[in-house]
This record gives sequence, C-alpha cells and structure tokens, in this order.
Amino acid sequence: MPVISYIDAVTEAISEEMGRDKSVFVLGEDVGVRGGVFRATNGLIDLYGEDRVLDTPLTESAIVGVGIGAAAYGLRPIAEIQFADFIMPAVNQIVSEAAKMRYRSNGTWQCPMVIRAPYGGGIHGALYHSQSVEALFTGVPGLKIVTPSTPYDVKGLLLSSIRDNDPVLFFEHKKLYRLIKDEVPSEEYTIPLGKADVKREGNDVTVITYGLMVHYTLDAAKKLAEEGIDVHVLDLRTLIPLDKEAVLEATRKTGKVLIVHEDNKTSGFGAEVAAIIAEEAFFDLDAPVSRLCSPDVPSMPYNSKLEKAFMLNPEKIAAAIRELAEL
Amino acid sequence: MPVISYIDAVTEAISEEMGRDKSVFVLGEDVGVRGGVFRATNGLIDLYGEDRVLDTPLTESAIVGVGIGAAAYGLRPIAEIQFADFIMPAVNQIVSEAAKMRYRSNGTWQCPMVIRAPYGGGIHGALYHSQSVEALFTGVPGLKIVTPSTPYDVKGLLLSSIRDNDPVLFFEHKKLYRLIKDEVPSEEYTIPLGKADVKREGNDVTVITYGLMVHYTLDAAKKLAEEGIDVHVLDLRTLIPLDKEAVLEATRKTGKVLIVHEDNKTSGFGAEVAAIIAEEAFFDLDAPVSRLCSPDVPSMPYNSKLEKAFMLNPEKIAAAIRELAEL
Amino acid sequence: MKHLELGLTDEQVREMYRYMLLARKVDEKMWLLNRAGKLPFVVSCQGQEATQIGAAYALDRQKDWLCPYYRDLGMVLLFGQTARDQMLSAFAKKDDPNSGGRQMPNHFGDRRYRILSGSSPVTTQMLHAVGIAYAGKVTGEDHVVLTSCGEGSSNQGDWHEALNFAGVHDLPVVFLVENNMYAISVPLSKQLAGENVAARGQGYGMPGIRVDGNDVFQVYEVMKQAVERARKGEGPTLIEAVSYRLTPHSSDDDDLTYRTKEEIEEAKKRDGLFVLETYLDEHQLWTADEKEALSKAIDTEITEAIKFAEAADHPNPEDLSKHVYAG
Amino acid sequence: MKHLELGLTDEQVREMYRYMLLARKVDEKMWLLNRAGKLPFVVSCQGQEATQIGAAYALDRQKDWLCPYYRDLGMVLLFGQTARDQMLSAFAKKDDPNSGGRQMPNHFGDRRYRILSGSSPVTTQMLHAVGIAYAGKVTGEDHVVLTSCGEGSSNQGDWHEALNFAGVHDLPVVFLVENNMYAISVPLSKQLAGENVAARGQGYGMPGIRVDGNDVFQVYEVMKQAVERARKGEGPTLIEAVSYRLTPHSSDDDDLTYRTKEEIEEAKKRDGLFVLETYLDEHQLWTADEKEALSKAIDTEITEAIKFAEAADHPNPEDLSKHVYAG
Ligand SMILES: Cc1ncc(C[n+]2csc(CCOP(=O)(O)OP(=O)(O)O)c2C)c(N)n1
Ligand SMILES: Cc1ncc(C[n+]2csc(CCOP(=O)(O)OP(=O)(O)O)c2C)c(N)n1
Ligand SMILES: [Mg+2]
Ligand SMILES: [Mg+2]
Repeated sequence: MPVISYIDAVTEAISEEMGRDKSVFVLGEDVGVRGGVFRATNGLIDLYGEDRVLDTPLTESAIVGVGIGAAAYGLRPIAEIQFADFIMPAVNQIVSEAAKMRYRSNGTWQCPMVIRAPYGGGIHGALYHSQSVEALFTGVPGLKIVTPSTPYDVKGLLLSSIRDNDPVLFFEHKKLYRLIKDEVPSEEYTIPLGKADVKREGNDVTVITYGLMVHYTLDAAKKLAEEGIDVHVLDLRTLIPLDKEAVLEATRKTGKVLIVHEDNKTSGFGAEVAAIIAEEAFFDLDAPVSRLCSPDVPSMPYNSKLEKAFMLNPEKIAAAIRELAEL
Repeated sequence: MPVISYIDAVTEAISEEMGRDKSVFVLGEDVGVRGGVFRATNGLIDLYGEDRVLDTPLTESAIVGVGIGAAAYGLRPIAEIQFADFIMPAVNQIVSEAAKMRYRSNGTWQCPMVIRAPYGGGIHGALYHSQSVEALFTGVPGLKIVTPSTPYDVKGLLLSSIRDNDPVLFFEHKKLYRLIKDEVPSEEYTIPLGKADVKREGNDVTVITYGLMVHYTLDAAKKLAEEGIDVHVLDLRTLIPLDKEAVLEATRKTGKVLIVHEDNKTSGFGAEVAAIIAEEAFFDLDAPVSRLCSPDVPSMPYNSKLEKAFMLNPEKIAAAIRELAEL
Repeated sequence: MKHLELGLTDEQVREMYRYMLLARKVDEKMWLLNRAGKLPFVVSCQGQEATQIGAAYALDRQKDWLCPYYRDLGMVLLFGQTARDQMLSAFAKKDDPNSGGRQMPNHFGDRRYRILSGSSPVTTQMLHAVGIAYAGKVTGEDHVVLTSCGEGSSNQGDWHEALNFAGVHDLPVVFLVENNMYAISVPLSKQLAGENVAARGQGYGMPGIRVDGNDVFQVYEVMKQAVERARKGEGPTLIEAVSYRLTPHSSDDDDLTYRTKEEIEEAKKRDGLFVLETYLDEHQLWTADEKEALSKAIDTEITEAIKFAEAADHPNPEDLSKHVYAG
Repeated sequence: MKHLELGLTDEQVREMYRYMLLARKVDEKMWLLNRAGKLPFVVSCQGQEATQIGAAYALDRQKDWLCPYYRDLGMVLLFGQTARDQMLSAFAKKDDPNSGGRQMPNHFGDRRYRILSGSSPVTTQMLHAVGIAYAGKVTGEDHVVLTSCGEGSSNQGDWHEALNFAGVHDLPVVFLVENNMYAISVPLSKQLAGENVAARGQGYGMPGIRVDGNDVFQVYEVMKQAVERARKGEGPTLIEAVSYRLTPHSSDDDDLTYRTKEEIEEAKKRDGLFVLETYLDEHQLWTADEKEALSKAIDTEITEAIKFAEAADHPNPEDLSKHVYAG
C-alpha cells in the first residue's frame, strides 16, 4: 500500500471524489493556481479546470455563503478556509445558515458542503495561525465536526464528509500535514462519521483525545508501558456526531479517564465528553474525570519558549496519566 | 425600595453610569430615537444627546468594531446587539479582536466594553429571535460573560460590567424583561463579576442554573418542597469568570447535582460545570452529575406547540429533580 | 402607452395588478388577524408591491430563482405561492410550505418554485444567490437569480462580498435593494453614507440603477434589461427601487415614535398600487365590473385561505427533532 | 520642483527618503536572517514604502493615530518605532514593543505613538479606526486616523461597514488601500470586480482617489488634502495607491508558482524608492557623500539593532498567562 502524508491524503480524497462526481467543486483563497497555501489542492486546477477549483476573493463569509447557495442548488462544494482562525468572519453563514437550512425549511432544503480548515499550533503560527476553533461549533446542532489524526483516517473521513448531505467542518491539524505518513489504500474507502477508533488497547488508564494529541498520547503511552502503566487510547475522530458508545465503553474499560485536547480547557470539547461520562458512566468510574488541555489564554504566542509553554507534549501527557494511574 | 422590572433595571444602570461617567456611551440599531426595540435605552437620547446614544447602521460587526476602537481610545462603549441571534456577524470582532486585544499587545491596550444582547425564548420568536448563544463564547479566553436573572442582579452586574476593564458580554433574557419585578435600590451598588448566588437553600438536590431557568427552578422547588424534596438553587449569574468555589460548595451541600439551562445540551455551558464537578468534587458526589437542557435542535420553532415542546418549564425541571432525589 | 412600449399586453398589466392587490390584501388581513389576537406576528409588504411585481415579472417563472427577503410577499405570490400558503405560514401550521410552521411568517422558501429558504439575519441571502448563480455557470444552466433586501441591509458586510463576488465572475444575479426609507426606526440619512445605494454599483464593476419603486413599469423595464444582461453572461446588475414602508416595521413596532402621520399620508399618495390602479382606470384597461370582480375574487380567496389555515393541523410536537440532519 | 510646490522642504524630502530606505533595509535584512534560519517568518513592505511614507508624512505625528496593516513598516518607523523595535519583534523578544514577543513580526501596536495593536485577520482594523475617530468626535479632539489594508482585503465585509459608518458620520478617517496587485497568489482581476478600489468611494459619499503609489509626492498630496478635510470635519476619504509587491507574499510563499520573474523585474523599474532616489539625484538635493553617509548610518543602525535583539531576553514562560484579563 502506498505510504503518504496527511496532507497528501487530503489532496487524494478531494481529487478522487472530483473525478467521480461532477457536482463536487473546490473554492477558497489561493486554492487554484497556487494550489493552496499549504498545497492541499495542489494540481487540482490542472485536472478539473478553474471553474471547479475556484480562487475566490479574500472573503470568508462569501466563500461559505456562496458554497451554501451552490449546495442548496445541488452541488457539493468543498470550501477551504485558509487558516481555521479566519473562519470567524464566516460564523454567521455557518451557524445561522448552513447549520439551520434543513431544519428551518422542514427538510425541504439542504446544505451538503464541506468546510476544510487547517487548525492547531506548534508551528510558530502565533495567536492567529494556531488556534483550535472546534469548540465554537460543537454546540451548534446541524453541523458535523471531523478532526482526523492519521492519513488513513483523513482519506476515509473526507470522502464520507463530501458525500454527506449535511454541512461538515473538516478540521485538519496543520502540524500533522507533513509530520505523519501512513499506509493509505489508493482505492476509495470511507470511514463513517461518528465512529471513534481505539488507537491503542490498554487496561490501566483511558485517554480520550483527537488530532495531534493522539500522537502525543501514543508517544506517552509507549513510555509509560515501560513503567508498567497500560494506556488505552480512544481517538474520537469525529466530535459531532460523537461516538458516545465508544466513549462509555472506553471509560468502562479502565474506570479512569483522562481527556486530552490542544484547545484551551474551559468549554473545550473535553467538557462535553467529561459531562457525558459523569452523567452516563458515573458508576463505572474509579477516579475523577480529568482533563489535560492548553491553558485558558487567547491562543499560543509566537515566541518559541512561550509556544512551548503553551503546547501540550508527550511528557505533560505522561505526567497526567501517571497521576491518574496512581490514584 | 422601588420595585422595578428587569428591563427598567437595565435602563437605570446605563443611565446612572452615563450620568456619572462621560466616557460611557451607547451604540446600536434603533437605540436612539426609538429607545431600542425592547425600549432598554428609552429616554437616554433626551438625557445624553445623540452622540452618546448612537443609532448605527444595520451592521453588527461595525457596532462591535467601532466600539473596540473607541474602547481602546479610552471610552466605555455599551453596544447593543438587537437580538443575541444577530451577534453572529460580529463574532470575528468579538473573538479575534475584543477578546485578544489585551493579550496580544502584552497588556498595553485594552477593550473596556459591554456588549448587551437580549437572548432566550418562549416569546414566539422562532429560530432567530430565541437563541441562547452564550456557549459560543464561554470557551474564548479574554471575554467575560454575564447572565443575570433578577432586576437586582441586572443593575449591580451591569454597573460592574461597564466599569470592568475587559470586554463583557451581557446577556439579558428577553422573556424576563417584563416578567419579573424586584426591589432595586435607586442608589448605585455593584455586584462583583464572578460571584454566584444561592437563590434558595436546600439539602436534598442541588440545581445549578442561570437566567430564566432560575425562576423556573424556584417554581419547581416550591412544588417539590410540598413533596418533601428540599432543593438548593445556585444561580451562576456570571458564567465567565465562573464562581468555581460556589459550584463545588453547592455540590458538596447535597451530593446530587442537576444542571439546568435553556441552551441545548451538547457543548452547552452545563458541560463545563459538569466537567468541573466530575474533576474536582468527584468524591463528594452521591449520584451522576445530571443535565437538563433544551434538545439538540437548531433553536425553537415558531409554532407554539413546538415551542412549548422545546422549552423547559417548572414541571420538566421538577421531574428531573425528583428523579435525582430518588436515586 | 407605457406598457405597450415595454412589450406588455393589457392582460399582463392586469395580471401584475392582480398580484399586487393580492399581496396587499393578504397583508392587510394579517394585520387584522394580529390585532384580533390570532396571529402573534406580522411583517408587511405594503408600499413595496410595485417593486416586487415589477422585478419578478421580468424573470422566467419556469426556471429562474428567488432569494427574497421578508417583505417580498408580492414576488413569492407571483412565483406560485398562494394566499392559502401564506395563511398556513402565518398560523404556523404543519402544511406551511416554507417551514412547516417552524419559522416566522414571511420567511419564504419553496422548492416547488425555486425560492431558497431564507432566515432572519438580514443579507445572508445575497451570497446564497451568488452561489446559485455560480452553480448555474458550473453546470451550464442559464437561470438568473433575483435577490433582494432593504436599504438598511445593504450596509452589511455580506452585501459587499456578494456584489463583489458576482462582479468578479460576471454571474447572472440581479441585486434588488428595496429602499423604503427606514431600517426599523433609522432613517436613510443615518443608515447610508451618500444616501444612494445605486452609486455603489460602479465599485463592483456593474451598472447601479435607481428607479421609482412605486412605478411598476420602471422597475420592470430596468429589471428586464438586467435579466437579459445576466442571461447573456454579461454579469450582475444592482437596482435600487425607492418607495416607502407604509406600515410600522412589524406588528411589534410603533412607528409614530419616530415618524409623523403626515409623512405617511404624504407617501400614501405615491403608493404604487394606487398608481397602477389609476393607470388601468385612465387607460380604460378594465371595466368597472372587471375591477370589482377582481377585488371580490381576491377577498374570497383570502377568506377561504384563512378558514382553511385555521382549521389545518398543527405540526406534531414529536417532530420537533426531525430534520436536524439528513435521514 | 514638485516637493516645493507641495510645501515640502529639501530637508523634508531627504527625511522621507531616509525612512523609506530604513524600511527597505530593515526588511531586506529580515529576509537574510530568515534564509539564515534565524527568523521563522518575514512579511514585507518592499515596493510600498513610497505609499506608506507619503501617506503618514501628511499626518500630525504628535496627535494623529494609525491603524496600519502588516506591510506598513514605513509608517510605524516614521511615527517613532526604530530598527531595534523591529528586530526585537522579529526575534520575538520580551521588549518587543508591539506584543512582547507574542505576535508575529509586523503585527504593529504601540501606545507611545498612538498605533493601535493589530491582528492577523485582515480588515478588522478599519472599524477600530472608525471607532477612534468617533471617540475624537465625542470627546472633542481633532485627531485624524489613518488606516490601511491591501486591495484584496478591501473586499471583506468589515471594509464596507467601516467606510459606510465613517461616511454617515463624516468622521476624520483616511482609508488607504495599498494596491500591490496581488492577494497572495490571486491577481487583481480575480479579487476585485471593476479592478478599481477608488471607484467605491462614491457609494459611501466620499471622494475615492487613485494615485500612483510609487510616487511619494502624489500620495502625500492627496493624503494632505484628505487630512485637511478630515480635520475640518468634512469627512473621510478613500485613497487607493497602486504599486507592486516586490517580494513573495511572505517567507512561506513561492511567488514564481503564480507570476513570472519578468513581471517582477518590470515592476522593479517603477519601485518608489528608486523613483525618489532618482528625484533626489536629478535635483541635486544631496551630495554623493551625504547619500553614502545616509546609507551607511542606516546599515549601522540595523546591525546594532540585530545584535541588540539577538542578545535580548526572551519573555518569561511564566508570564504566559498574564494579560488575559486586567489586573
Ligand atoms: C443581522 C441582523 N441584524 C438585525 C436584525 C433586526 N432587524 C430586522 S429588520 C431590520 C431593519 C431592516 O431594514 P431594511 O434593510 O431597510 O429593510 P426594511 O425592513 O426597511 O424593508 C432590523 C434591524 C436582523 N434581522 N438581522
Ligand atoms: C480574514 C483573513 N483571511 C485570510 C487571511 C490570510 N491572508 C493573509 S494576507 C492575505 C492576502 C492579503 O492580500 P491584500 O489584502 O491584497 O494585501 P497584501 O498582502 O497584498 O498587501 C491572506 C489571504 C487573513 N490574514 N485574514
Ligand atoms: Mg428599509
Ligand atoms: Mg495586495
């Protein structure tokens, strides 16, 4: 099987689906001739032409709003927001329009659209090129939210997202783009939205996480295994719909849960996961439901020492797991 | 002491503060000659003139963005968003700018600004005049978020908010505007942001809530008292900063916690409260941390039967408390 | 005669009048029902019927699209909705074709007639219109999209982004701004720098044309040219039609707090419905009997529509959670 | 001679050149440091110095305000920042006056010189400028605010809202659009309908003026008039200064993927720095020695700035959580 990078999996999924389905098209800033500032749409304009790989004006609300109109008409737009931080001007179109189109029309209109956005930090992006913005949207019914951690998951989940009949926010961790390579089938395959994945089986402590933190947690787990602590790692993969069964099962497995995310703690998505566990798996718990997250500051600074202080890493995660294991 | 309505407390607080401090001014749609569509700024233009009670163009991003500039300069703008649902076009200015101004400038600039917005439903407002939007902002460090439930709290918290040196989102429940009257001192007084309030002492079950649901919970508690269930009611009053000590203390009081809010459940602010309890008061709990919230749909419909089905009410709250009490 | 110069038959002029009158009478009846306590909310088209019918009449009702706003009752009736549809919507009944009783009245959306579902936050629909136009370009259809909003709404960011996007890609959209002199209580002079929307066209590389919105023929004429340009791939047009809002903003408004009776009476003299009626009279395009019969037929239609809608089923509260997502 | 006609002394012209050269050389040095692996990120002013100095020179540097964008190195140097400040910022050191090392370089903000802190999301600052201007109106100050952005950014919703707001209230703001022909990879023709930003002024009831941004005197002349109008309360002005971005978008960009070497070489012939140098030569406004000395002095200044900044302290990681809120 070919071994490809996380970002190549993005490109491959889009390209395959554009080849298969004429209603799919891409729009965003610099996605055409330049192939995206991260190069996620590299080469697509040559394959599919500039009408289907559209360089838009610098206007996020328009990128999403035009996408909504095209989706309602019957196409399947894939909108790129250049950095997740710049999704903010499009929040009205996403929350008031895309998320509510089906509900408000009593099911007569729909909005089958993917909004891709590179998020996350650790790449010297400073305050506005590093944010995790998923929590802004997890409380908005009508949206689906996907946060893959591996190239294999990227391809399968992106194909599902494009084929989904609801608006999907597809958040790609930009530090993973070229960090992680994986065996990825060149044929098409889909991974259903709403299915979490056990990335490591273990018996002592359960870690529930997603995105870059999956890898940091697996690193931590490897180290802890040497200390005799056996870590169970659940990768949520899609936040909405949440795989509640998988969360509860992973909780029952060890009775001790640590939720890890790069987003800041207060009202991060970990709160919802913790709340579900506290409500529905309370009697299976042997210890408090813990969260390890970034600090509650408005995003990570540019200075590398400050950035490092902000970011979680395998050591910090290992320490938190250790603490829980010892309880 | 004068008995005044919730909305009169808003007007009184603004008017007093404008009289006391020339740097305070009001801006928003229809706030001037019309005195606001809910009449919260009624009469202010006559007292303070049209420069300090400014009818803006129909542009929420500008209302907030212009406010930010004026606040950075040294004024204290009070921006009105006509309905909380229409805060969405201003999200970029609130999240990227107001919330981060102090942090990104290493403390050299600030944004002392209040953004008032009527929120909540049960008033035939349908999808876009009924939403609870607080959860969109509780995860954004740099913002403070206030959700008062009584006229007394409105006045004291609004005065604190105007005097605060950080951006404050001040959410007023529009159904409470004329529903609730209260004794409110005509002198000035402040209630510190970040202090919850026990609205009823009780020993069996703790309810943690805010806004309109405080009143519905108190109604439920009255009924349950007759059944011998003694309910403890904590009104958060400000969501950010959260009064964590009060939450933990209220939890310890009964060992059984129900969190109630009008916002939908998934990733509502109740998730954060539940997560804190599950992490920091785990060993004080006698039962799962429960949440009673609106269903996960994109807001309440116009049709009154559907609206009723959506909204919580004292009966639904009483039922949930009863269930917890019996555990 | 003007209408012959424009290529309109006598029959067509009578049809235009019929729809204008239907819109007016449906609207008037809703106010009565509101004042009688039967409808919680009304928002009107009164004063803007000539604009709406003049504009929509220039479209191909078999293939063109509408992204209207809440006052565009005239347009949606011309496109196929009926008095009965309006009453089902006003009474929020299950068979309301717009939303099944979920949205407020006048939140139009009807797949049968290619009317895209709209929301309350103003101006979002301009971008959807651009998206539908773009979809036509990609799929090789030659439909034209008419989208409209108030002059106050033309100051929103989305408006700018929509016109620019359509201008860059020469898309078949007509942007109609219905200038009725007020945004709720805010008069033109406080909304719009320059007090002239049409002047903005140039900045988007498109014609910007100001017409008397009370003159159905003037509106039809410029609209027809705009539709021809659009259909030929020559790009979008901005039309500003100036009229007057004859009613309060909505049933929740009291317009005498910000404008005078005299001003309204003065405007009524230029009421487009009255202007066309006079034209028909003066050019003897109908007999007194025909005129009378038309009026009566409409009254009957509306009376029956009300009876039908009052008796119709409410939506089922158990369907509250339907249509959040597909399937 | 042009400069005398404009009331500029020889000395002032040399001062203008000095700041343009300083900006250019600081910028060039940053690229070298980037290519040497010492700076993670650079974004340039090169090609726009004439615009920036011509514009800022017309302001009162003792009381006027700047809300600049990331290319405005020339402006902030003229207003008081030094080469050392820039290097402290580029190296993200503790004493970086813009952000204490928290933001990327060129995210200017300096209370000493009335430069409001800026962010990465484009165009938000236009509204802040309007707010500062409005604050001056309310408090009776007669400051003027200069705010700027790229031509791509002039398509954002906030841009529209800002110009309209300032136009409605005749506020003392000058909106400068630095048209450098590209928004990252997207050429003018795909960004802007009409390819002319200045034409938009009319739609906001203000003059819209297009000038050659490579001609420091032309920019100064229209800016001076704009500042006079603003100071007299006659309202805002829109200025579009056309030049060319001589570097890639940033150090992360590869501009040869979307434009040719030839095009860049052609543009270099019109480089505003070169144009002014030629003017000084031709009119013998300096001796060869003076010219040489100026260049050397700047080189020394920059070399020392780099040495200083490299040796300077990093921010303290323990301060990561400072300045989220006041106090
Ligand atoms: C984004 C947003 N902000 C505020 C409102 C509340 N609102 C509804 S209609 C209206 C005024 C609209 O004025 P205009 O665009 O001129 O249209 P008109 O009602 O006069 O036809 C306002 C402020 C809204 N619906 N959406
Ligand atoms: C809201 C937002 N979207 C996207 C970006 C990413 N971005 C940074 S600069 C830029 C292009 C800006 O072009 P222009 O306005 O012409 O300014 P220039 O860089 O050419 O001076 C883009 C797309 C951003 N910073 N902010
Ligand atoms: Mg209007
Ligand atoms: Mg540019």
